[in-house]
Amino acid sequence: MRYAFYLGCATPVKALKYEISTRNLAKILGIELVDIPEFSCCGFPVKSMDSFAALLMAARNLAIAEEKGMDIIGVCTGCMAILSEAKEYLEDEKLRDKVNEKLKAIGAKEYTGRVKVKHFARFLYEDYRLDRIRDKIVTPLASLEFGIHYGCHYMKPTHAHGHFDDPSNPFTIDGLINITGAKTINYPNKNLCCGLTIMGTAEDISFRLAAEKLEYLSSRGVDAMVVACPSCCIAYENNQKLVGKRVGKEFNLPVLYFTQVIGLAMGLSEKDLGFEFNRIKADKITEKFK
Amino acid sequence: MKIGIYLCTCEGEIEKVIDIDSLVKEASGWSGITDVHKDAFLCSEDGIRKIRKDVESSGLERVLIAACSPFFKMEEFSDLGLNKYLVERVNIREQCSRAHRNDPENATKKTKAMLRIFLEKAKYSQPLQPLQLPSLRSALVIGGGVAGINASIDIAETGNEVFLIEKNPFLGGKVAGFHKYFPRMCPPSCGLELMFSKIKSNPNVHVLTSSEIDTISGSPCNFEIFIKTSPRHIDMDKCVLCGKCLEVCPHNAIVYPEGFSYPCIPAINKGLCAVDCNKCVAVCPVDAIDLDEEGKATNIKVGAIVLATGWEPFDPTPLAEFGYGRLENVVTNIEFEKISKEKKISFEEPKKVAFIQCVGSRDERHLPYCSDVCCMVSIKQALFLKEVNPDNEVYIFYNDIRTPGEYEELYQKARRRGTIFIKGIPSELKQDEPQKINFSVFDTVAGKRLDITTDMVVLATGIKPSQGTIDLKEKIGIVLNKNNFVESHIQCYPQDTQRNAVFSAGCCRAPMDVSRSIESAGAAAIKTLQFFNNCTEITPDNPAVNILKCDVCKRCIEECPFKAYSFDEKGFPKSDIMKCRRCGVCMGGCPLAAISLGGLSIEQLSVMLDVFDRSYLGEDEPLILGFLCKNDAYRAVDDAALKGITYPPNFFGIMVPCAGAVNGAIIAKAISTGIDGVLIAGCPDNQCHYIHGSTLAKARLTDISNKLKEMYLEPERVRFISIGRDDPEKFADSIEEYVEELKKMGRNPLRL
Amino acid sequence: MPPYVVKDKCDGCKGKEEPLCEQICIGDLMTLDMNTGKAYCRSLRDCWDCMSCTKICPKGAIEQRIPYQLGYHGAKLIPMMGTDSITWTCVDINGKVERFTYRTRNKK
Amino acid sequence: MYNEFFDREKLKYCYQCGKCSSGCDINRIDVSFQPHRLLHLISIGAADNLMEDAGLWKCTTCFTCSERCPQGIKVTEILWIARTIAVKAGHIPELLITQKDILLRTGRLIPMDNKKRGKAGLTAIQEESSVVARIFEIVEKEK
Repeated sequence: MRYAFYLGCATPVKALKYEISTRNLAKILGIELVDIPEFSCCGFPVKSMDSFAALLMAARNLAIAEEKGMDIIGVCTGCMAILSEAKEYLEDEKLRDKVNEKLKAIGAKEYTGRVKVKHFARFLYEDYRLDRIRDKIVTPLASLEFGIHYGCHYMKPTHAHGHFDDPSNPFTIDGLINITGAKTINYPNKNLCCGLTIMGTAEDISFRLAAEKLEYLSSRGVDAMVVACPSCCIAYENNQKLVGKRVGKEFNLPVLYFTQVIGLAMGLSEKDLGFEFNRIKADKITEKFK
Repeated sequence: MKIGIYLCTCEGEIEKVIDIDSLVKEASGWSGITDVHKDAFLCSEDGIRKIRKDVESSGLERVLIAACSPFFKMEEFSDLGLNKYLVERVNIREQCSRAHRNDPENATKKTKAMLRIFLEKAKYSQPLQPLQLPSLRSALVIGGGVAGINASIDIAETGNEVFLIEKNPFLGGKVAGFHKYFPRMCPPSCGLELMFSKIKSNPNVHVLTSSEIDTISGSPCNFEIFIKTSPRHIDMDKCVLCGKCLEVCPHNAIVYPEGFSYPCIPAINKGLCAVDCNKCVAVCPVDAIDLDEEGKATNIKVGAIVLATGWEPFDPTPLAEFGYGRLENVVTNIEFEKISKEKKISFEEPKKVAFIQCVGSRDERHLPYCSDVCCMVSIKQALFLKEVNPDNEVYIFYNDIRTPGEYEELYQKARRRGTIFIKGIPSELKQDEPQKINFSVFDTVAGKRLDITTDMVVLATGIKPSQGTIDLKEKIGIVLNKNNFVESHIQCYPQDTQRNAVFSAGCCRAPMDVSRSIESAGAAAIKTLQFFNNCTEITPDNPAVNILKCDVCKRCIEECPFKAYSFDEKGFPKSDIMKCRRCGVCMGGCPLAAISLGGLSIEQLSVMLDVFDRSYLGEDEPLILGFLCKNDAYRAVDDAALKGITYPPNFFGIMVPCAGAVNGAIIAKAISTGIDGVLIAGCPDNQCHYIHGSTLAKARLTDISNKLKEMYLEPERVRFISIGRDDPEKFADSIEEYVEELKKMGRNPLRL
Repeated sequence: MPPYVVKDKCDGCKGKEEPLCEQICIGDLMTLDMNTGKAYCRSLRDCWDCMSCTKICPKGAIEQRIPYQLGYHGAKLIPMMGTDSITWTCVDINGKVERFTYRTRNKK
Repeated sequence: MYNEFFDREKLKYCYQCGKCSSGCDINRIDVSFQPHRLLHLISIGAADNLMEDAGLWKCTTCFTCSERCPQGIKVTEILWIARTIAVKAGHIPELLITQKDILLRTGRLIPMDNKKRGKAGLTAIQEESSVVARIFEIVEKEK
């Protein structure tokens, strides 16, 4: 099981706990994540400036993975959506020829359409399969209750992602967390966007979006929010104080990555899961399972 | 062979342009010509009498009428005392005198060339006798819903036998479960009861419930049908409807009839039974239950088939945002009918109910069409709620409210009773507290967002074609459209399917409400009766396969748009005279040119080319041979003449039933014997009367064009154009253009 | 030089059993590839260049070059079948084109 | 260049049911942002002002509208294209200018911090600085 590990831009700088926990979780699950230094930005930020440039950037990353003969596993939902969308666009042969011509000009290899792109959570759910994860659980997290935030780009646009999850009623990450013994709640604004993408252009709306979910989950008294994307984590954890200030409330809701939760159930240490980097300390959780 | 040529001057009109006298002189010298006659008014009584007299006295074997287009005066020239297939019409008015009114000299030359080739064609025509093939005066009606029942009654009450088959144990279909019909809001029991009593009392109707079609063989007029009937397990004659079996059955296996059902006898669904339960057998006071009863096979013969296979409600589960099946109190409109009929929920306590329209309908991913009835259904249900208690709050969220014709009245009524109509479709339904549904919707008229909490949401789901229709597709060979409704020529022959003697009634053709279903059932019944009457005499001009040439490649079987071909007893393909619609697509496709239509054989086309004077306009003038499809192009050419549009005399048109009827060997012969350009003119895209005739013609021409390229000839020497029958300008323009192009290309090097 | 089937043009004679080229071939060399639904020559060296398959193919999908004894490489012979006529186009090695039309003994 | 993505034909399918705006969380917070209106204005060719409209930059690209559109219109994609047109016309938000700058310099949206990574025990990652610059160069040349 060797996969090209697509980190993206945010994870290696802003979400070290995500990277650390993913690498260590993969290690005990026996999944080899290979670092590819040639990978660049997926193209998401460029999409608002020039669609074709964005497509070229995505295609270049796909071509690199294809050349190495590995499918892509990523941890950022935004990157995965952009790469999957690009894959869908490039099913059109005419467009693919045109893109390949340009790729050649920048010295990249040709993209033929073979490489598969999957988010780590989707990979665990679809390919690794729940029963194999269950076998590796050593400390069931029975007493915990989480609210899961999927992140819009995790399963949308569904046509690009091959309809693997239901955007109105998502279930895959719930499945992964339930396997650890922890409970997950179904809550009304489960599908709400974190709003991070417009933080720079419409900050007020962005913060209000984040506040809604934080308010609800705080009032429900869940142990933590579970996320699967560095951007969502920035919106809910890094900005938690700011958001609180904006709506006149003080939040103290830990935000964990799904990899941290699964790793905890598999007996990985706090350090191996990067809990030290959690800004809202999750001591209540970690102490229980020391 | 004695041949007479009759040239009409059309009261001098034709003669104004064409030198008829010189033609009479010239033609008299041709071999085999008995008489050449000029008449001022050939279609008058005198004219016809003259021809009939000549046929009788001189024993003419072929007659050429050189006059107007064959689409005029068809009646007058159909009975000249000679088999009508031996009379050849030469269209010298539309195609010569009118089309080239400014060029009398060339018009006369073209007329002469035309007479010459049609004379040759006439020499090779065969007399054909109409066949007597009376239809069985019995029909099979598939589907016992409201359409099927009405079609059956209509056919039976005109004295014909009807077999009505239904796959469920009872007749009545979907509407039997409804609360009320619109627009008059009467309960379905009322109408159905009357229909059932008509069926019961009419000995012409044979009802087969719990039955399905096994196989269909034979052809129109004489179909043979095998029907499988599943056992009912209850003896219809003995049962007294005491209901005891229903009480004791632990497995819900008794399908019990409603008060007005027909037949009003329960059925047992043995699939749900437990082995050795036998409780119902024990309790039955009249000993009517036989759990070992076996299914039956019935074999019937009918002349025609009426499809009334109906519809199925769309299942909204895939539209997960509406939470159907996940949220409480989100129901479909069909379920709401049941709720209101059985009073499962009382609406006497005021409630807030929201209807969401177009759930699944007008949706690319589900039902791309408008389901026709849902607006009316929601309005009907809204009126019901307002009637039970005017304080019920009713919202209808819509895209467009469609209440055509007089249904508008109900829409107005619903508005006046206080139903709130909001243009805007909610995107997601949520359940914040039990039994309540809340959602937010953008009112596009108000430009405002509304947050709404209701007690119930009714999803107005649409109509989708039934599985039964799809299952029958292969068995009958009917064509379904892209949405799986029965395909028909929707404007002119809505009730006809694309197979002869198979008609459609009700929702299997398109979504429709009860009243339109009954209308369409009546229309299908009339079509069936027409068929019974018309098929006593059948025109014999269906294509015949020359078995000396046929190699059994089966291309005709594959390409026939009406699946009319099967193998005869010797193993050669043979067209079914009843299924065939005489398009000639088989004739055009046969690689060995072994198939000929009754009135236009390959041999005739071939000899016509032999005698065709390639330089009738002079050595350097290009020559275009056109094959014109009967339904569109030929009419357009006639129309050009009528409107005074002229085109170069270099064009020469022959009528074919369909563009797809022109064989490649004929085109090859035309090109290789020196004709400069061959033009096939067919219907505009997707309007071919024979489904894919013009598509095939285009594909075949591409093959020939490729071959010409290989031969270092100009591939543009063959060409396909689409001409609508109302577009003579386009025709004239393309001919002019083509003549110019051919002049540039130069003479066909194969012209001698 | 054996026949060459142009895959884009061949439609396997739609019947999916025995295409016309298979029926006409005196050497029983042409047959249908059941996987692709296209005709092919199963033994190239046994072909006598009689061109029956080229003539009968309704799609004009079979090409044939003249064997070197007659016209050298690059020379081509293309038949076009009318109802009762055949037109041969000869292209010699220098690209010179000649065409001949003959009556055949086919009934019209 | 955007023509390849801009499904103009598809845009005409919109029958203004408003489902996109109903489900839009941005619309819930700021009612001036109305996807259905945006589609209508683009399709009737009256979107000139829209390109200057800051509303364009309020969308989080959450794809909810695209998912639920009964006509299968990729609403988010169209909005993205509208943004590129606005950018071409010179209506560029501050943020984008900064982002482009960083991208051209480092090939990434967020500059690498290998010191921090080292402290956390993670291996260093080199910035692929020239790639994005070259891609932009090629795309510019095409115009």
